[in-house]
Amino acid sequence: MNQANTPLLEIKDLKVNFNTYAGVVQAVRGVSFTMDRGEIVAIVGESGCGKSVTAQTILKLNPSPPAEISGGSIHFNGQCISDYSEKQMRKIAGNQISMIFQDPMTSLNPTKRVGAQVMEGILKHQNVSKDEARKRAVEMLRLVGISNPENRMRQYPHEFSGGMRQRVMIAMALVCDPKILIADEPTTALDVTIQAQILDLMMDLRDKLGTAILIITHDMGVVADIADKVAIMYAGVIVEQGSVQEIFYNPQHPYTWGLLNSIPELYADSGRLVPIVGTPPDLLAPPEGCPFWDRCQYSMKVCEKHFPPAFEAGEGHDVHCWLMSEMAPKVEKSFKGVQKHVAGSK
Amino acid sequence: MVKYFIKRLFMALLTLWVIVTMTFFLMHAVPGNPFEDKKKIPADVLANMEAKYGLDKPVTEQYLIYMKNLLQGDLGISLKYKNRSVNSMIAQGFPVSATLGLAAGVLGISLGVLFGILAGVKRGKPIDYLVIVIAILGVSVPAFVFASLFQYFFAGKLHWFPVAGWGGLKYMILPALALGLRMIAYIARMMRTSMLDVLGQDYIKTAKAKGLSNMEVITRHTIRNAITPIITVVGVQLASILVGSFVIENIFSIPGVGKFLVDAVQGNDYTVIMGMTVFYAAILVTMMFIIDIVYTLVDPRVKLD
Amino acid sequence: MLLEVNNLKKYFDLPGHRVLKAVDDVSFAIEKGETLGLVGESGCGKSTLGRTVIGLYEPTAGEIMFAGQRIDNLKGRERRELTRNVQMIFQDPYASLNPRMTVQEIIGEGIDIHQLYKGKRRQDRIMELLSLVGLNEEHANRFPHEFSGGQRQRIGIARALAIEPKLIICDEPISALDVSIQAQVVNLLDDLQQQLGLTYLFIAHDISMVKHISNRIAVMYLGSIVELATSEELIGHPLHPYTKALLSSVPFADPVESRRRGRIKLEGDVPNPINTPPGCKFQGRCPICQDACRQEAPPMREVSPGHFVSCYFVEEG
Amino acid sequence: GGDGSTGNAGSDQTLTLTETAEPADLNPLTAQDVWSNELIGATMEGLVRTKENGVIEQGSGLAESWTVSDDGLVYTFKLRDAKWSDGSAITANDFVYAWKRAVDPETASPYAYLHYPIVGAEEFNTGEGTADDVGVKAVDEKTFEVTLKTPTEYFTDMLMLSVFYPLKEGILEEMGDTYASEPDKMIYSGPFKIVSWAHDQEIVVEKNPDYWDADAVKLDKIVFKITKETNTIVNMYENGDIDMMEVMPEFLDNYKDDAGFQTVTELVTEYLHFNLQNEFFANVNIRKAFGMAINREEYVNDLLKNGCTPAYGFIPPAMNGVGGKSFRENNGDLFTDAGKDGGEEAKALFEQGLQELGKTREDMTGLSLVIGEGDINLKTAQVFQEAWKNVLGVDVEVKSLKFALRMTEYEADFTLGKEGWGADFNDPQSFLDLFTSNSEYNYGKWSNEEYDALLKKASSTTGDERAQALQDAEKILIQDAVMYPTFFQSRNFVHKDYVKGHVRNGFGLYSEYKWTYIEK
Amino acid sequence: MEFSPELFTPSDKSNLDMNKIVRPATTYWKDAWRRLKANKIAMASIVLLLLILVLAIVGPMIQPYGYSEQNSAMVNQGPSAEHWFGTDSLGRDLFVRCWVGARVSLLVAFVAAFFNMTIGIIYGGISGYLGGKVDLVMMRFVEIIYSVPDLLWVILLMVILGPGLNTIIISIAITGWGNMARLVRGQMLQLKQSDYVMASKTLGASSSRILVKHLLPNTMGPIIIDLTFSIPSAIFTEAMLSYLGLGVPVPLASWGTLANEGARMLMLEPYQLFFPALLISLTMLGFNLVGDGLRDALDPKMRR
Ligand SMILES: Nc1ncnc2c1ncn2[C@@H]1O[C@H](COP(=O)(O)OP(=O)(O)OP(=O)(O)O)[C@@H](O)[C@H]1O
Ligand SMILES: Nc1ncnc2c1ncn2[C@@H]1O[C@H](COP(=O)(O)OP(=O)(O)OP(=O)(O)O)[C@@H](O)[C@H]1O
Ligand SMILES: [Mg+2]
Ligand SMILES: [Mg+2]
Repeated sequence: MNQANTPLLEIKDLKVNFNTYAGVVQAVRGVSFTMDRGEIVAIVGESGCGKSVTAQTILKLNPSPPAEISGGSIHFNGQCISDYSEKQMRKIAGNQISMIFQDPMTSLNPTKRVGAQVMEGILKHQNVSKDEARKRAVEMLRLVGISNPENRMRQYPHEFSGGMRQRVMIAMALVCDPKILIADEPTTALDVTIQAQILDLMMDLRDKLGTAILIITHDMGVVADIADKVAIMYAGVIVEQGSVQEIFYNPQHPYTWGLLNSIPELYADSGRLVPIVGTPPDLLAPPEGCPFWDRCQYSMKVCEKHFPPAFEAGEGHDVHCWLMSEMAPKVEKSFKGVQKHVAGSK
Repeated sequence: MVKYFIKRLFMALLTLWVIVTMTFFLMHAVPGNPFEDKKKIPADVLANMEAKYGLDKPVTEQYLIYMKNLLQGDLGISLKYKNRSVNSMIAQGFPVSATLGLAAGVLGISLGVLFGILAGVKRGKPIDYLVIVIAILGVSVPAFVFASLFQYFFAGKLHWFPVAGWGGLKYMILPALALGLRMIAYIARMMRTSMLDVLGQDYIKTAKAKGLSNMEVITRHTIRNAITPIITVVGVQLASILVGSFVIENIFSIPGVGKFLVDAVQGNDYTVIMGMTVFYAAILVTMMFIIDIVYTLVDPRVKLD
Repeated sequence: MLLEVNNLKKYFDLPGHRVLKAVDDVSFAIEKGETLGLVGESGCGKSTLGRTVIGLYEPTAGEIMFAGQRIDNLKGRERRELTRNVQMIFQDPYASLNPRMTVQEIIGEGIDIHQLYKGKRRQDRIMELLSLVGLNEEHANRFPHEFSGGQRQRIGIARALAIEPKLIICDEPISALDVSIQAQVVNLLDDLQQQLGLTYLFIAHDISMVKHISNRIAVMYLGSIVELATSEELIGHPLHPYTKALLSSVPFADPVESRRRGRIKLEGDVPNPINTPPGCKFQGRCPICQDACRQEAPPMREVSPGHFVSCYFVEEG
Repeated sequence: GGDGSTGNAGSDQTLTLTETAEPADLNPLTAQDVWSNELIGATMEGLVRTKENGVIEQGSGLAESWTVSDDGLVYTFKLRDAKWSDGSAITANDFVYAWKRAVDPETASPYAYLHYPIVGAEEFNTGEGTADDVGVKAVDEKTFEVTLKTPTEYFTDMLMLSVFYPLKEGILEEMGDTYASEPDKMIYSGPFKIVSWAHDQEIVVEKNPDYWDADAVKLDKIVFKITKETNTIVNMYENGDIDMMEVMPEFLDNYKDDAGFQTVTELVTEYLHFNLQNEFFANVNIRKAFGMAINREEYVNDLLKNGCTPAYGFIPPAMNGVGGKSFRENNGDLFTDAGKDGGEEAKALFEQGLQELGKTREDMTGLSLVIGEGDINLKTAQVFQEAWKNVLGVDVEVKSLKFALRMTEYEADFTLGKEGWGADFNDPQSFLDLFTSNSEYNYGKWSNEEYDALLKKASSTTGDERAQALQDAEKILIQDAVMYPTFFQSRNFVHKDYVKGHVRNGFGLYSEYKWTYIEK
Repeated sequence: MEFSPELFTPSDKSNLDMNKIVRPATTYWKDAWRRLKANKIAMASIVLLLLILVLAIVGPMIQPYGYSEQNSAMVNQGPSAEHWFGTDSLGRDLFVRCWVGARVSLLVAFVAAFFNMTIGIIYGGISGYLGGKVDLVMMRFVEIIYSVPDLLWVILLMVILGPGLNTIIISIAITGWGNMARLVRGQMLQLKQSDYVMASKTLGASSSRILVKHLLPNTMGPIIIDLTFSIPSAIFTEAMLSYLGLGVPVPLASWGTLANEGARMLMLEPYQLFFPALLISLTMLGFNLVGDGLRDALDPKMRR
């Protein structure tokens, strides 16, 4: 089954809806991407565009009801796991695929000792004794850089700092040597120095254990730092994806341009910032066409009614934008190019 | 910890003192004397009786005497039940009331929590509605109605349980149920809300992401966190249930302390009124203290002091 | 100087006779029309500093001067008068808007308190403010939760502007926003400064943004300012080891450059502000820490004109 | 406590029943409540005791016989050979001791005043005399002599009351405050002795083998369960947990045809009374109108349905009169009410009264009826309220208050009140004394010299002369409409048909277990 | 491709803003009412409560009997065409008495709840808002009020004010507000730290303004829930007082007194308990559901 050419994780045209009082929220509206062993894939996009829902759907973590997978499939190691029952899914969750969440403050159970929380996954999935599990947990905590892990195991989450808590989360996620780690905004709650430590740690682990990592963020800097592949998401769809170089040096979608443009430069005078005007569409009634059209300065009549197909902009670089069509007029792209960061006089 | 304990104790004693003082003077403001319950007693005879129990002295002096005895742990002798000290009344009645109260409390808490959990987990399913109905029934039907109905059907008609009395488990079930029903209702409702709250927390997702089954998630990660907010409520309710229910004890003729206060208030039995008030306040204060300790046990984030 | 803060301290008393030194001996000044950026990691006392300046917290020690007048001990009417001149924009635009008030009521609150306008004039003023921050009349009757993050922050800004202040303390006004929205807000603040001649104390931990908007930047660590200089100077010639580490950790959106540069790795975690050891507060994580640092905290000194740093071992003189 | 075995009703010679409250005080000298008295009656004995037929005879109690001096002042009791439950003999000294303790101010007995006819008793009790001057003495071990101030016809009747019982000499000193607090802190003289007492729960008595008439006592054991709620008691009776119970009015229909049903007429009259200090109720016609507007037959028989008897006179029918007839028979019905004429007379009297006062019906505001607590009282109040509204067209507010608060209300200014009076002993004077000018129970402050004189006369005379004086006094009371009787109280009981020989009395010892037995 | 070149011309966004639904001018309360109206269960419950209220007003007039009118020939009759709920032991019509009782019980409930609310909110609000020592002392006081048995208060008030409806209401009000005060205080302690309160302070708002405009509206949720509990508890307390003979003066009835009388007759005439108990339960049900609906309605976040 484990043919070398099947991707480790393949998501095809995934659609997820939430049935709420107000109506059906189409949170994910056809997302496709693949991930290989040891690859770091980043999903970027503004808040509410469906990044977390996509990630959580992989492990069936969205509460159902209201969540409902209304289309598409997810293949893990060639197996279609989107049809798995919750029970079957639990065998994979934490074992083959594990996940860490955005907020380390709230993602750890405040009333359980840290050690017990880390050991829980091992005891669940691996047929080992409690002592063995404890040993592994201690090792893992040490690996993620928690000093004196034996004592720390006995403490409660509130006795840890934010950075340490996030490391505990990572330890918890990695303790069963998963094939895939899904990290949903793992550093947003942390400040840059700690963020750097965590990112380093994740790369280290990828190098040592060959874990594939799906990282969700909206910080383009983090993406540039760590990702191999990038997917830009907007209003429930991936509007552009490609290798990190392609995305940063050859972006094709106006939304990607907007994202990159709005970041001020540290080592140069960025002049007046260029924000993306307007607000994203309401996913209760998403537009038929390109969801970005009303905020896009290049939008054409076709964008209003027709969602653009994938246009290839380079190897593995897909763009959903009518500007890529041969019929579209050539436009002056407002992308000023990746900032040249030169660290001062150092 | 020790320091906290001492501070707490001091506060409690201060509170108790104010309560005792207030009650003492309030009580003496109520007209009538404890001896003339059904018949007038000739003035001379009454004077003898008042002299015997020190009621002829000025109220402030009576207060000082009372406080002195109280400090020695002596709650005095009932004015109606001659030869019965309030201490012994409590010593005899409280274990009974407390046993029943505890039974009702255990019933109320365990069923309430259980129903709350079920409703929270099976939100929107039939069992959820069932719990809501129970909760509403429990708070909308007076306890004496339930008590009378239970007695009539389960004891009177079906003979499953004794009608009334005390001694052994079979005597305890009906009154405990009648007493606990309101608590079941109240706790189930609170627990449900709390469950829904906790189930929406991020760490529940974390637990699921680890591959824990639903059952494991609920038992290991949900209940303990959901229970914290209801501890305070439970504590106060438990305190009031422990000191006995006048209505339930009457209906099932249970020899608890529940009726003492009502009887005493109606009969102006000063010492019993005082004794029961002090006792109740002490239980309440103790309960609050216990709650605080339980709190720290359940939620490691909470520290005493 | 519009605002002068001298040796300001704000300690919180915690249970068990512990003291949390959230702001520990901080001094700085801001000129009229200037923007002073304040950066530092989460929990280092930036908000506390801002809140103490505006009078939400009573300072433990030190003095605060506004337009030459001491304001740290104002009470009642005087304090209310001061609020007309000094305003604040909060970090979390959602939490800082009362969920049960319409936008109109929120923006109108300051106008009502200071009885600036009544009736029709009040209404007009609210609409004017809304359009100033790029919202329209239709938004006036909505509730905060019906807005996007950027729009909410605009409401917060309109509220602060309603009473025409001279100084605005921006307490991380963009941290809670999405990148694509952050620029909108920063531009707005920029424009307002041009139009109205406002002065900002701009608190954030996104150094790129702070650098973009500020004239000068102060770097805070565990309650103290460790370095203060003009933006270009600070970014170009960081001196304090913490500032250096901070700058080196800022990720930037260029995969090649970003991965190529060397990062200064700090060991250890941010220490607990409750029991800080004597000496330099950065000692536990500092790569160049020496014995002297553990004895006494290094004083603030001016290493080059306008560039202050508190470290014994900075390379430049 | 009860492990259920005691619920095995009717087996052998065990009787199980309920009492509504814990006995408050088992000291015979100070006991006040009915239930304490009943238990004391079962375990102690005085000079006299009722026989199986409910009458008091010489020789039925600890006194084998007694003689009265010609002037009616000196009573000499000859005691029988009887023993305390500790085996020691009951002697005249025990009586002297107990009676002196009864009037000792230190004892603070609420019934000490019943001893006041005895020489020196009142003086000692009020602190003006000494114990030595009290007119009781032990002539010898078995002869007990009492000297009265004035001849008192009902003196021997009073001896049934526990405040006249003997106590083993010195026992109160010996046991101090703990006397009668637990079963083993008492020494018994009666047919039974208490063997266990679980407070607020259950009291068990067993036959006292040392009782002088132990052969007559058939019951081995009586279990009293303390239960207050009517429904609970009925459930227990129906379940066979208990052998007898009092039947509350609402259950009367269910049991009135049972073989074991029993109605006991008590020496209790319920009556309406007025505040004569009130401007309206100072008028006799107004008072009459209020008293006669009530249809007593309907009130008692159709609405209360409690088995009581409508009252048209103050003294209850159970009270003895002269000539082998009851007092009631001798004095007849003293008034009529709305039951006879639909309230026409009451209406007329009311109009007349108003005219005399120069007032109208509308002026009569703020009327209130002060009444006790409990179901019967509340019902009564509502029936009266409705009657006065329908017949007289006036609204009366009801104040249902406990005793102490009623007394406060009477001392302030009230308009109408309803009280009940139960005699302590079988003599009309115990009723009629209530309304003398200086009586504490004369709440309406009525004062009539003729009435006072008649009662004074009754205190010092005997026989027909006395009877006539009392009958005349009752007539005055009604003519002057000082009070209006409403009903004579009876209580209803039922027992299982295997319970035999149980005697219930209308006063004194209400329930006599000495003769009771089980026959299955 | 089937796309015409015309489609690839710039789109026209000039009327984009016009598509936005313009929300009619509204106030917080108007909006809350609109949301409440949309809640079917809550509306049904309001209708139920209104029905009970209307029947409490007109119910006694539907039947030709007075609530105190006795009929010695018709005592303890079960439900029938003449007497829909049957008659009581004095032959009075229970239908009429139940609705007269409704007046009393609802009055007691409303007035007591009103006092609970006002005293509780003001007291708890002040205590929580001022915090510190004031809070400490004020909360100890609540504890003390709490610990002195309610019954003692009631009896004392009975003595001072005399028995009657007013006394019952006042005593329920006096003994009932502790819970509300504690609840409001807890909320205040939490809310006063919130950013929007800080924001209001920086605008120079006075304490009273902050309390009234910011803190109280945001405490409404828990307040309403507590209120829906305090209404039944007031009705019960009244019933309990009736049980002890301290209830409303006869011949007036309340659901409490009717239920007590009914309970006494439970074994003989169960309908006498059934009807008052049913009415109490329906009312509670109504209040609970309306409370839930109201809480949702008062929360603008539930707005869509
Ligand atoms: N339980 C839910 N019920 C209804 N709608 C939901 C639910 N969870 C998510 N959504 C909706 O789905 C959409 C996508 O949410 P998602 O959490 O994936 O966003 P995100 O991209 O992760 O944003 P962020 O960066 O803020 O985390 C949002 O519009 C959100 O409102
Ligand atoms: N009211 C308070 N009582 C006690 N401690 C407080 C209080 N407010 C803040 N603190 C503490 O003071 C320290 C500084 O907090 P502050 O909010 O000023 O940090 P910050 O720099 O604004 O952080 P962030 O970037 O997360 O907003 C923190 O340790 C915080 O826990
Ligand atoms: Mg997310
Ligand atoms: Mg902050």
